[in-house]
Order: sequence, then structure tokens, then C-alpha cells
Amino acid sequence: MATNALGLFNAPSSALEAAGALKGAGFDSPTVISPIPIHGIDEVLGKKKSIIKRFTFFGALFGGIAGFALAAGTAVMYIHATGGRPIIAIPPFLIITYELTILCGILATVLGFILGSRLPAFKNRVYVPEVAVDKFAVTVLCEDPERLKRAHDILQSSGAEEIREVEGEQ
Amino acid sequence: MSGIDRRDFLKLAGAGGAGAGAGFMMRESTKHPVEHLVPYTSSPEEFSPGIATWYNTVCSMCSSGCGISVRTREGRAKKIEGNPSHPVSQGRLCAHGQAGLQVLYNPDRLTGPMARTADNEDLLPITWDEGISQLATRLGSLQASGQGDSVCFLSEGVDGHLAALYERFMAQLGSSRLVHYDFTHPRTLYSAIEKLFGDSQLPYYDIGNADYVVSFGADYLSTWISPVNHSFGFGSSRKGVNGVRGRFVQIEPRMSVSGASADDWFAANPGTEGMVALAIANHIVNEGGYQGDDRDAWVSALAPYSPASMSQATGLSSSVIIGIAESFLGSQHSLAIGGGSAGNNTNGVDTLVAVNALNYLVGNLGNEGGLILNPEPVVGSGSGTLRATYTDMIELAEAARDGRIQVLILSGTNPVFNLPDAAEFREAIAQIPLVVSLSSFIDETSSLASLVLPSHTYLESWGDSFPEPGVGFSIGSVSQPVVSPLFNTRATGDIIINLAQEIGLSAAFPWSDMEEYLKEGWQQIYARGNTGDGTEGFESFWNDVVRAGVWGETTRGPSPEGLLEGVIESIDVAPPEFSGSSANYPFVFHPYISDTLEDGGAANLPWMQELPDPLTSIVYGSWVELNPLTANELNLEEGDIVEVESPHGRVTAPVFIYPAIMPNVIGMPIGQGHTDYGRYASGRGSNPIQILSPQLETETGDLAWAATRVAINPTGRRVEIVKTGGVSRELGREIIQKVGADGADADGADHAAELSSIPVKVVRS
Amino acid sequence: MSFIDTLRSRWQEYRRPGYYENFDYAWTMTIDLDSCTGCGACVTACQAENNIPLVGEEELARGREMHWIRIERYWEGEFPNAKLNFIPMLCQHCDAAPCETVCPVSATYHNQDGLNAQVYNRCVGTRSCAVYCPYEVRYFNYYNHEWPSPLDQQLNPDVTVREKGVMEKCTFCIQRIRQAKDAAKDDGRRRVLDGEVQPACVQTCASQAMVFGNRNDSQSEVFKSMNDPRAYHVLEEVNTAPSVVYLKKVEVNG
Amino acid sequence: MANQDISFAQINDDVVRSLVVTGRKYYITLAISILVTFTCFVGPWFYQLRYGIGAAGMNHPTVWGTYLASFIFWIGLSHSGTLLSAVLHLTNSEWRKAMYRSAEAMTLFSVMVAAMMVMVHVGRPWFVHWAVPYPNQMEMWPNFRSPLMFDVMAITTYMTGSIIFIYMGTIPDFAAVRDRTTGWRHHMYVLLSLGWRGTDTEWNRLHWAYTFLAVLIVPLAVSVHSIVSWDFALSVVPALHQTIFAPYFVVGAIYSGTAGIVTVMFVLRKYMKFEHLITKLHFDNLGKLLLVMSLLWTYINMVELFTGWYSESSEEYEALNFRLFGFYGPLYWEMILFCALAPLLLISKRFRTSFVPMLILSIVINIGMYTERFLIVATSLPRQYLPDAWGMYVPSLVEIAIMVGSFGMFTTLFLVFVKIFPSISLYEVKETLPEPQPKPQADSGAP
Repeated sequence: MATNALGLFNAPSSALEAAGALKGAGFDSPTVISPIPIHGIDEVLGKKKSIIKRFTFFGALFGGIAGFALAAGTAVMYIHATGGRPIIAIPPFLIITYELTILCGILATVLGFILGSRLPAFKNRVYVPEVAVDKFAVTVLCEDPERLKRAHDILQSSGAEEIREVEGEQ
Repeated sequence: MSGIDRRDFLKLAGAGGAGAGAGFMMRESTKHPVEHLVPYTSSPEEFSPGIATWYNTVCSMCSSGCGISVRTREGRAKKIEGNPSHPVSQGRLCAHGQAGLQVLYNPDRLTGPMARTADNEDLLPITWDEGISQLATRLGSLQASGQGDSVCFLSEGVDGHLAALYERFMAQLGSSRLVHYDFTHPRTLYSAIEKLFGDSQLPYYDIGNADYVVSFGADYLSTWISPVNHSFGFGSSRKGVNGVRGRFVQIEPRMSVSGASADDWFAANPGTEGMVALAIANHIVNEGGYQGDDRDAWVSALAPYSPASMSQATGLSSSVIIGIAESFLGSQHSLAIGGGSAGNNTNGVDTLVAVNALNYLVGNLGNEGGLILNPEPVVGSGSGTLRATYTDMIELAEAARDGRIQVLILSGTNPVFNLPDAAEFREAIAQIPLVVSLSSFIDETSSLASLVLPSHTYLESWGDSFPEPGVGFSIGSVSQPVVSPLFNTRATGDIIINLAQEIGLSAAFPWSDMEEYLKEGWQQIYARGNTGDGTEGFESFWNDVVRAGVWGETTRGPSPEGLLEGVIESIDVAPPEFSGSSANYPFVFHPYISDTLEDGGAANLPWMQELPDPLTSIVYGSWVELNPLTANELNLEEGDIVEVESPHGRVTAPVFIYPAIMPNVIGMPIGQGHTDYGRYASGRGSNPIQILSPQLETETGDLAWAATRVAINPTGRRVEIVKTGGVSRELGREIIQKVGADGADADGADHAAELSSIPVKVVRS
Repeated sequence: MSFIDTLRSRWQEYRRPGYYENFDYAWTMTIDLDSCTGCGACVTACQAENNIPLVGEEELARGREMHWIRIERYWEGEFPNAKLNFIPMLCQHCDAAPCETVCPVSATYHNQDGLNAQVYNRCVGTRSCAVYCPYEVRYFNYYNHEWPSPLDQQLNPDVTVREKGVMEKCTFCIQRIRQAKDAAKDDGRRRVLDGEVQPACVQTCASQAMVFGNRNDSQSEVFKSMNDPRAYHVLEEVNTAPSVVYLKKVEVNG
Repeated sequence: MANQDISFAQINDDVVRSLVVTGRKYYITLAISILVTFTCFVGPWFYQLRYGIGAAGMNHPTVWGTYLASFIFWIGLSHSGTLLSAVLHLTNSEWRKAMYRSAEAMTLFSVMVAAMMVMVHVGRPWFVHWAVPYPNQMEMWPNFRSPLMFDVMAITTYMTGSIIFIYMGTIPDFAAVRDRTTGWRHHMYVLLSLGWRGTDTEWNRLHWAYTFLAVLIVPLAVSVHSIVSWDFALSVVPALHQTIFAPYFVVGAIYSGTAGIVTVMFVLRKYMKFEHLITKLHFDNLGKLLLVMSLLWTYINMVELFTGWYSESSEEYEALNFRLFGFYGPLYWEMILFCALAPLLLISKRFRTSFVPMLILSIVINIGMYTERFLIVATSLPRQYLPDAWGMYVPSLVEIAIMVGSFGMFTTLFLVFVKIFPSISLYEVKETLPEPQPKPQADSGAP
């Protein structure tokens, strides 16, 4: 199992600084763990491409088609005339279409979120409970003791309150 | 949530938790009452399961004698419809006739013979043999000792061979006390017809071919004489049978169903309908409309009845009277009919004489669309003369009180309910040592019986009917059992035959049962020769009649030559007399036969109780009808309970504001107010007959039930009247659209084209 | 025909309003208000034919009437010129029925005879059809109604007894239509003859105010009757295209 | 915005305390609300199931009654939560963050209670699954042309969306609580938090997913109440057949929902000791929103009256006449007083920032809004086209009990919720605080 260096900071700015330094020093994926989302993290770690919007878009698209197909398809499969309306009555079916568009959009967004954020986590991952309260952690995977040492130094110099070595996946 | 048995409990306990509990509750909620399917192990031959069998028979719900077809499935009667080949009903039926099934399947029917063991004890079941022998012994001893006349047979009005059987039975017993009593019997009309034409039967009024009908108080579409036939005629006439749309005029103090359907409705003061008729006649005669030989006699007889002089008493303006007279004269087939409250005032017979005389004046006696006399009755002497009047009933009550009556046999009729309290009939019956009831239900009168021998309903028994007024020629129909008897009851005819044989009158009553007796009787009809084509022998004829449900001849009754001698001279309508002073009793009481419950006989039928009254939409109850002005004056609103007080008693009922009743008249439907008569009838509403004064029609001695004055006393209490209707005003919504006869509607728009379907002829003065 | 053509023709078929038109039957009733006497025979006939429960006085007092056909009455004017007009009100079997569209489970729909059919089994009891019906001719079973023995022996075996929570209404006596069709089929006829089938109300109407038949048959009595110049629909403005046609009352003045 | 001087740790402490430390008062309240639910809702409902809908007061012209009014009420109440939360999220309103969690919970439970009201309303609830489009051997499908089917779809979607929305927003908080709890709670939060750590990627994904959800939920919420209004407006019943019904219902829903939030805020603040988190600012802002909604609502109400009166049609006129001056006339004027006049007090900032008056007003508004829903059903249906079929509707005891019981059910659900869900959004409240600054180097020596 891999060893990770983890530095705890009490301010997001320090954590960002450390993360930037680590990235600059050739660590490919430093992870910042924080109790609140940190503004400006994209500038430091590079903009993450969100795949969620595609999920949402295609989910909604699928939902729209499926909604109309459900309404029209069932109407054709189970033919009964009501109220002088055609079997495929567009205005009411558009409402069904609309609702299913949103429903599938929501479900796809959730799916996107789950996949994109690699949740739920089944494996042991790097974590310290303090980050859920008021600490900001920066952690990085170190394949060998030398890199570990180097990471340690960078964290230290960025003003880490505490530095630990943690087993687990990133 | 009854009946949690051990298994349910274990299931519940085993599964545990709210989930299972909810499931159990759910199952409880959705479960149906336990039903058992009992198959026929050997099915009767007549039917195959799933295929309906139709039997033609006769409706006995009222006296008009409609032919009916009863649909049966698996031995149960399911639906009654009119017999299309029967000339009276012509395939149609009224609500009452439909509800006949609920007589048959009424949950309050008597299921077997019962007797009181000791005085005032409950009725306990006995066997038929016991019951018959108990009664036979008594009758036998009375007959043997020559006291046959102390036996009274009080029956509802029946006709045909059953009536003849009754007559034979009573004659054999040596009793003259065979009394048929019906509250609705048009006694005064019989008298009026007899007076005019010397005919003892009701005439047939050919409404279907008439194009101008003036009805004086007769609710011919709902309760009067033969409503189904009249309604059929009404419909035909309205559709323009003779190329002209029939026009209907109704003159009565309170709008009835017929009044609502009429083109013109006029409110004449109660009891003055005859005067209106005479004023019309006056105009017809004096304005040259009548040119008969006896014109002079008419002129002098009608002299006091000029329209102008009558408008004060009748409350109708002379222009209205003249308008009616002109139209009556100007129409090709005009017809005047009268009855209902008009015939039940103190001047009832005179009124109806005046009304029917109008038909003579326009010369439509015996014509299409006119008054047609019926031929001689086929069996017996016709039912009219047999029916008891109020005076007869009072005499009967007196005899009972004096101990001159030992045995009273009741069948179907309910005089305790249908006679005013003033007659004290209940007390009189209580004096009779043995009261026997043959009725199918415990009504107010039968509840006084100490021996109950319940008879079949009409759908389980043999009988026949020769409807009166029929349709102007001889018809008869055989009524046959359509289902096997439901309970341990017997047909009335069988009971009589059985009794007679027990008494030892087998010589006079040689038949084994009613069916055999009936067949023998119909041999004579077969012998008349009008047996139709293709019938060979009596059996074949009989089977044909039973299958068709009707037999008829095409011979018309006698065409009246004219009026009897001296009728014209005696024509005169006295002002009506009302009991009670107008100071203490300011209103005229107008009880009327309920459109749904008849005279109360249908009150035990839940369909009839739930059928909204056509005019008020009220169900399950009594009400007092007040003109809006009167109600306003008395400060009363719908639902306020008032006491209606007459010189002879008082009843309470909630007020209903009725827009079409005269301000000085108080209307109240007859039919509710039963104290017995089953779960659907008893304890509901009140009976206006109770408070009627024993005011008599002067000529017949029958009860003038429209001749009582009343006062209205508010009680301060109120109820919500149970009715199905909401607000009975259109509020400009054009739900019921109309088209004017002159081709213009209220907006003045031209609708002449719309009239092409119905030719309307307007006679203008 | 290519797949696209099939699809297009199907699409056109399913997009056609009034899908049920051009079938053999379009059952229609005309009611002549000029002949109706308001007697109520139709009400009882219907109750007898269709197993309509007795609801009892308490329920009626709460406004839970159950007559599939009812007589409405409307007064005009005041005494002495008061007039009363009757109109029998029953399910109008509208071709554009608001009740049909609203049922979420398709318990009510338009059948191929032009009838507004009610499938009791399928009904979940939302009662929305009753709200949507402008004629208010749909009746709801608030309870399991009982027929005290032996009144239950009268029940028509051809008609379902409805359980609680189910909406019911006039069916134009569909069981009779069914029987007539079967009879016609047995006789080898394609169609039911005019006058061969009549609902209980029409059958019993003594004043012959009602006519029933197939309006797709131009020889039928009902076709003639509904083309009478007096014909109109109640609540025409709601545009429900009813199959019950009323004939205007004729008012004679003078 | 929460007080500026509290620390991150304090917020964690507060929230965990609210979940773990349970006072006697809570149990008593919970017991009462469960009791009310069972005696007033479950019991009467089973009675009604057993004997039929006849246990309620509905009748021939008025086949819809209090149950449906309650249904609209609860759906309406559900509106402000998720909708408001989503709108405020999209507009980056900071003050939203302390209150949105409980507002969303309110949505969720209102929708659930509303769904229960549908079950209570229908005649044969045991067959209600027939309204769900699933393949079956009868080859029958529901009728998608029905406004009620729109309802089924919309409410299902809304409920799903709301659950996901509230859940997704709570995942970081579950993680925070997970670390502080032990025993079964810990296990529960381990499951609920899905292994959330708070990495930059997770935050990033959460942010986008949450924003997209918010974007989807705003039109959804608007559509839901529009669709509920179409249950009425697509009929031809006079006084229900109104084109203005959809905006009317949406505005009414947000209005009553906002009032509901005020009520819930007050209770949370008082009994969960969140005084420093839920402040006058929230009440002030909610008060402004209420005022706007009240004015909008009044305007639409007047438009409805005016068009009805101006149409000069007997149908509209009689229905409005009955609503204003009929048997239920007093209720109408009560509604006007409660929903149109009383909220004018909100013009005063002093009123808006006083807690108890705001609580009273919010309850008054919701009473008025319930009345509105009741009147829509109870005064329109008895006055339809055919005057002879007019009737009257008075709710029965069972209906009233179930209405009361529905509040018990809502309270029960809410009470359970506050013990499972952190009722304040931890991370978002933390976000509103000043960002922690690096401490001077000298202090950082200590571990």
C-alpha cells in the first residue's frame, strides 16, 4: 500500500500554497481535503473538466425522448379514445415529456456526480477527521521515501501545522 | 373489523409490526361480504341458465290493469316492462309498475301464516292447515247458524274472476258484506257518467287522438285512472297524431304533474272547476258554437253561468274562460276530462257532470279523440258499483261497533290508513272478535288481525283483469305466476276456494285451485267466439291468451245516443262547502295522491321512496306546500316545521315553498305517515288523511277529501328537507330551450323553421 | 409500402381526432322535452335494470343520490304564471367527454359504439371524472350498498353490482346493446336493426319522449329525430358533443 | 448570515449536539405528534378504508373535499423549500445557507404528506398503483392524457428531485457528523456519507451537480404546482376553469411555503438553539419575500374575481357569489384578512425582524392559505352548470381528523428528520464565515 504525505493547515490559503508548491515540485496530483469548498483552487491545481454537464444534458435529452415515447407508445399499445382527442395527443404528452426530461436529467446528474467524484468509496482512502471540522489538508502520493521526504519539506515550508504519513489511496 | 379469528391473529402476531397490521387492515377494507353460490342440482325445465324468459301478465300496482312482461332469469323476476301487445300499456309502464318487483321481493313480506295465541300476544307462526281450519270452523259455524251476514270481506278493488269468486263465496256464506275499498276509486266519475249517459262504467278518454284537452283537476298523467295509457296518448298527441300538435289545458288549484306538462295551467278556486266548465259551456252555447236540438234547454240551464259572472267565484278572468271555450270549440278533437280534487269536493258529481257535458256540446262522444263509452263488462257487472263509499265504510264501522260483525276478512286494503281519524275505523275494527288478514304485508289495518294468512303477490298467482276504463273495447288479460312462490304463502283465490271447501261448500266450489277456476271462467270468453285465427279448442286459446298476456275484441261500446232525459235541466254546480270557518281555518286543504307513493300503498317500496317527487324532488318524507306569498306572510321558509290544523285534528310536516299553488290553498301529499307497513314506510312523514273532516260528496256519500279547511301553526322547529334537487331555476342558462308556437322565441328571433316538425294550430278568439 | 410510409400512415391515424368515428354504431338518444311529463318512470326503470343501489334517507340527505337518470325541474315565472319544465338528465355520452380525458387509469373511455364506457374494475375512485362532467351525471359509491334479502334476488345478473369506491353512471344499457348484437350475429346480420335495442328508460317512457338508436344509420328513427329543427344540446357552449339530443319544448301562446 | 465570531468547530459542535443530545421535550413532542398521527390520521383512515369514502362528507356535486384541499395545501407548502433553495443557490444568496436544509426537508415531508392525502382521497387506494406506468399482463397502461397523470409524473419527479437535492447537499455534512458519532449512528452516517472526504475533486463535482440540479428543479417546481392547478383548470367547472390558475397556484404555493419556512425557522432557532445561526437577517429577508408574494397573490385573486364578475355569465357569477356571500362566505373574508391584509404589516422592518410576530403571521397566513384551498374545492363544485344539481358540502369528522392528523404526520417526520439530518448546512454556514487566515509562524509550533 502506498504511503501518502499529508499536511494539515488551518487556512485555505496556506493549503492552496502548499498544493501549488507540490504541483510545482513535480507531484502529479496533490489532493486538497477541506471542510468547505476552496475558492480559487482551480487556478492552483488546474481547471478540472466537469463531465457532469454532459450527463445532465444527455440524461435530459434521453428523458425527453423517453417521456414522449412512453406516453405515445403506451397510447398506441393500449388504444382507447378519450374525450375526442387523438390517440397521440401532443399537448398533454408534452407535459409528460417535460416531466421525464427533468426526472432523467436529475438522475443523470446524480449518476454523473457519483461517477465523477468516485463515490461511494469502497477502498481505504486518505483521510483525517480534522478536515471535516476546520483543518485543510494537502496530501500527495509518495512512491518512495525520498519523495516522501520532499513532500514533507514542501508541506513544512508552506506552514503546515502538522504533517503525517498516511496509508491509503488518494 | 369483526371476526378476527385465530388464524388471523396468529398471522398478525407472527408477522408483527405495523406493516402486517396495515396489511391486515387493508385486506379487511377490501374484502367483500361472504357470498354463496348455490347451483341448481336439477334445474327446472322452463329455463336454461343465462337465458332470460319473459312472461306476460297483468300489473296490479294500481287499478288501470296494464299488461306487463316480466323478465326472469334462473327463476327470479328481474325486470318488469310493459307488454307491447297490450292496448292499455302499449309496451310502456310507469314507475309504480316497475317497482312491482319490490312487492315480490320486499324484505318485509309475510313469510307464512301466523296467529295470535292469546289476546294482545305477538303473532306466532302456524301451519296453513291450522289457519284455514281455524277460520273455516268459525265461518262454518256462523253460516250454519244463519249468521253469515256477520262475516265481512273487506278487500282492495279487484275485478275479473277473482271478484266473482269473492261474490260467490260471500253469497254462499249468506253475507252481503263484500266490501271493496280503494281510497283512489273515482266514485264520483262513475256517478257522473251514469247520470249523463246511464252507463255504469268508466268511459275511455281518447287523449291520444285529441288535439285540445282540458283537464279539470284530473292528474291524468300521474295518478288518475289509467296514467300509462294517458301518458301514451299525451305523447302521441304532442307529436301531432292528426297533423296538429295536441294542446293541453289544466285547471286546478295546485299544479300537478299533468298541470306542469300542460300548455296552459290555470288556478281556479278549489271546488269551482264545475263552474268553470259551465261557464265554458255557456260561452259555447250562447256564441253559437252549439246548434243541437236541445240548445234552448242548454241556454236556460246555463244562463246563470256566464263567464263574466263566474270569474269572481272561480278566480279565472272571463277572457281566460272565453279563450278556453273558443279553443275548445275551434279544435277538431277537443276533450274535457275531470277528476282528482275536482271530483272530491262536496259538489263532485255535479262538477264532473258539467265537465263531461262539455264533450257532448262539441259532439265528440264516441269519436276519435273524444269520450268513448266502453262495452258491457265481460265478467261480472264491472267493478264500479262494488266499491264502497265513505258512507258504506262508516256503516261498516258502526256495525262492528254494535257487534254485528263477527269475522272480518281483510285483503290488500288499508282503511285504517286511508280513512280520516274522524271515522274511528281502528277502534271499530278492534271490536270485531276475529280479524283475518290475507294481505302480504302488515299494514295499519292488518296489524289489528289475530289471524294472518298471507297471500301471494300478483307475480306469484293466477288471476285475470278486465281493465277499466280499458281502451273503449272489450279486453281482458290473464295474469300468471312468473316465479314460484318465494315464501309459505298462498294465492288469495286458492285460500278462498280452500276455505269454502273446508266449510263444506265444495258443491259451489268444485275447483282444485284458482287456475282451474280461471280456466273454467275463460271457457265462457272462448265461447263468445272472438278467439282469433288459428286457435283450435279452448286449451289452445287459453295458451295463446296466457302467452300473449291479452285477449281483446274489436267491438266498440255503444255510441251514446245523447244525454239522459232531464240531465240538461238538472245541470247545476253548487258552490263547494268546506268544513271549518274561514276565520279560524283560513286555508283550503288540498291533499293529493302522491306521484310516487300513490295513496300510501307504495310507501313500502324503497324504489318509490327514493324516487324524487317529480314536482318537488323530495324523497322519503312529507311536506306542506305553501305559495311563496303565503309563506312570506307567515314568515316561513323551506324546512320550517308547521302544524296543519283542521277541525278534526292536526299533523306536522316541514314547509316546502311551491310556486304553483294558490295562496289560499295548502297542499300536502298523501302516502306517508305509516305507523306500520315495513321498514321503508313506517315512521316516515305524516298522513294528511288523518285530519280530513268527514265532509261528504252530496250525491254519492263518498268522502269529499278536498273539502277541509285548515290553519297553519308554526312550531319553531326546522329540518332540512331531504330532496335531490338544488335550485330549480334556470338563472338564464337556457338549459331547457323553447320554441314559440308563432315561430318566435323570447328574443323575438324567427324560429318558424323549427316548427316544421310539429304542426301547431293556434285557435285565436 | 415502405417503413416510413407505414409510420406516416399510422401517425396520421393516431393523430386523427375522434378516433372512434366511422364505426358501425353511434348510439344516440333524443329526448323530446315537449312530450316529457317528468313522471319518473325512466328513473325507476333504470334503477331496476342496472342494479342501482338504494342509498337510504340519510345518504340522500347528505346529497348522495344514485339515479343514473334523474329528472331536473326548472321553474319559470311566479304564480299564477308559474311554469314548470322537466328535463331528464343522464350521461350524455359525449364524443368530446371531459370525464374521459381526466381519468388517470383509463377507467372511462370511448368505445367503438360511441358510448362513454365506464370500467368499474379499473376505477380507483379519484372522482375526477365527476368533477369534470358538466352534466353531473356520474355517481360515486361511497359505501358497499346492501340489498336486504330477498331484494337482492331482483338484481340483474347481466349488470355488475358496484363496490365501494367506484364511480358509476348511465351506460345506455350496454348489456342490452350487447345482447342485441349477439342476437344479430346469431341471425347472421351485420347490424342491429333499428328499434331492436332500447335502454330501460326509453323502453318504459309512456309518453314516448325518448328515442334511441344508431345515428350512423340514416334510416333510423333517431337519425330523423336528431335532425329535427328543434334539436339542441344542453350546455352546447361547453362543446362536449353529446350523444343525447334534446328537442326543444314548444311554447304555445294564446 | 451567521454571527461572524463563531468558529468552525463551534458549528460542528452545535450540529452534532442537535443530533445526539436529545432532551425530554423532544421525546414528549415526538410522542404527542405520533399519537396525533395515529389517532387522527391512521385510525380514521382505516375506518374510512373499511366502510368507504362515505365516512367523509363528500357528496354528489361535491365529489372532492377536504382531502383534496389538504393535498393542494401540502403540495403548496412543499414549494418554497426546494424551489427557494434552488433559486437562492443560483443567485448566490448567502443568507440562504443557514436555512435551506430545513426548508428542503419541509418540502420533502410536505410532498410525502401530500402523497398520503392522495391515498386518503381515492376511493380504492389499494389499486392506486394502476396509475403507475408499468408493463402488466393485462397490457393496460395509464392514461397520459389525464391531468391527474401529469400530477403523478410531476409529483414523483418533484419528490425524487427533492430527495436527491437535499441528500446531495447533505453528503459533506454526513461526513462531518460521521467522524463525531459512535455506534449505530456512526454506521448510518458512514453509509449516508458515501465515503465523502472533501477533496477538491469531490467539492468540484458536488458544486456542478448541485448547480445543475438547482437549474432543473426551479422549472420543475413551477411545473408541479401549475400541474396541480390544471387538475382544476382543465375541467369545465365554472370558477375552476380559469387560465390564471397556474400562476395563481404557483404564487400561492410559494407564499404559503415561505410562511411555512418562517414557522420552521422559528421553531428550529428556538428549540435547537440555533440563535447564532438563524438571525434577524433571515426573518427580514423571508418577510420581504412574503410581502411580495402576498401582494402578488392578492393581485391574482382580484383578477380572478374581476374576470368572473365582468364575464356576466350566470355560471361564473353564481359560483363567485356563492364563494363570497354563500355559506362559506365568512371563510372567504377570513382568507382575505389573513392572506391579503394581515401581511401588509410586513412593510415595517421592525415587524419583519421581530421573531414572535413573524411566527404568528406565518401561521395566520397558512391558515388563510388552507382556507383558500378549501374554498376552491368546496365552493366551486356545489355550483356548477345545472342549478338543479347544486348541492352543499360540509366536511365530516373523519375528514377534519385526517386533516389534523396530517399535521401530526408532518411534525413526526420532521422531528425524526432533525435527529438524522444535520438541520443546518455545516459547510455552507462555514462558507459564510470569514475565511480562516494562516496563523503567524510563531504559533504554529505546537502540534
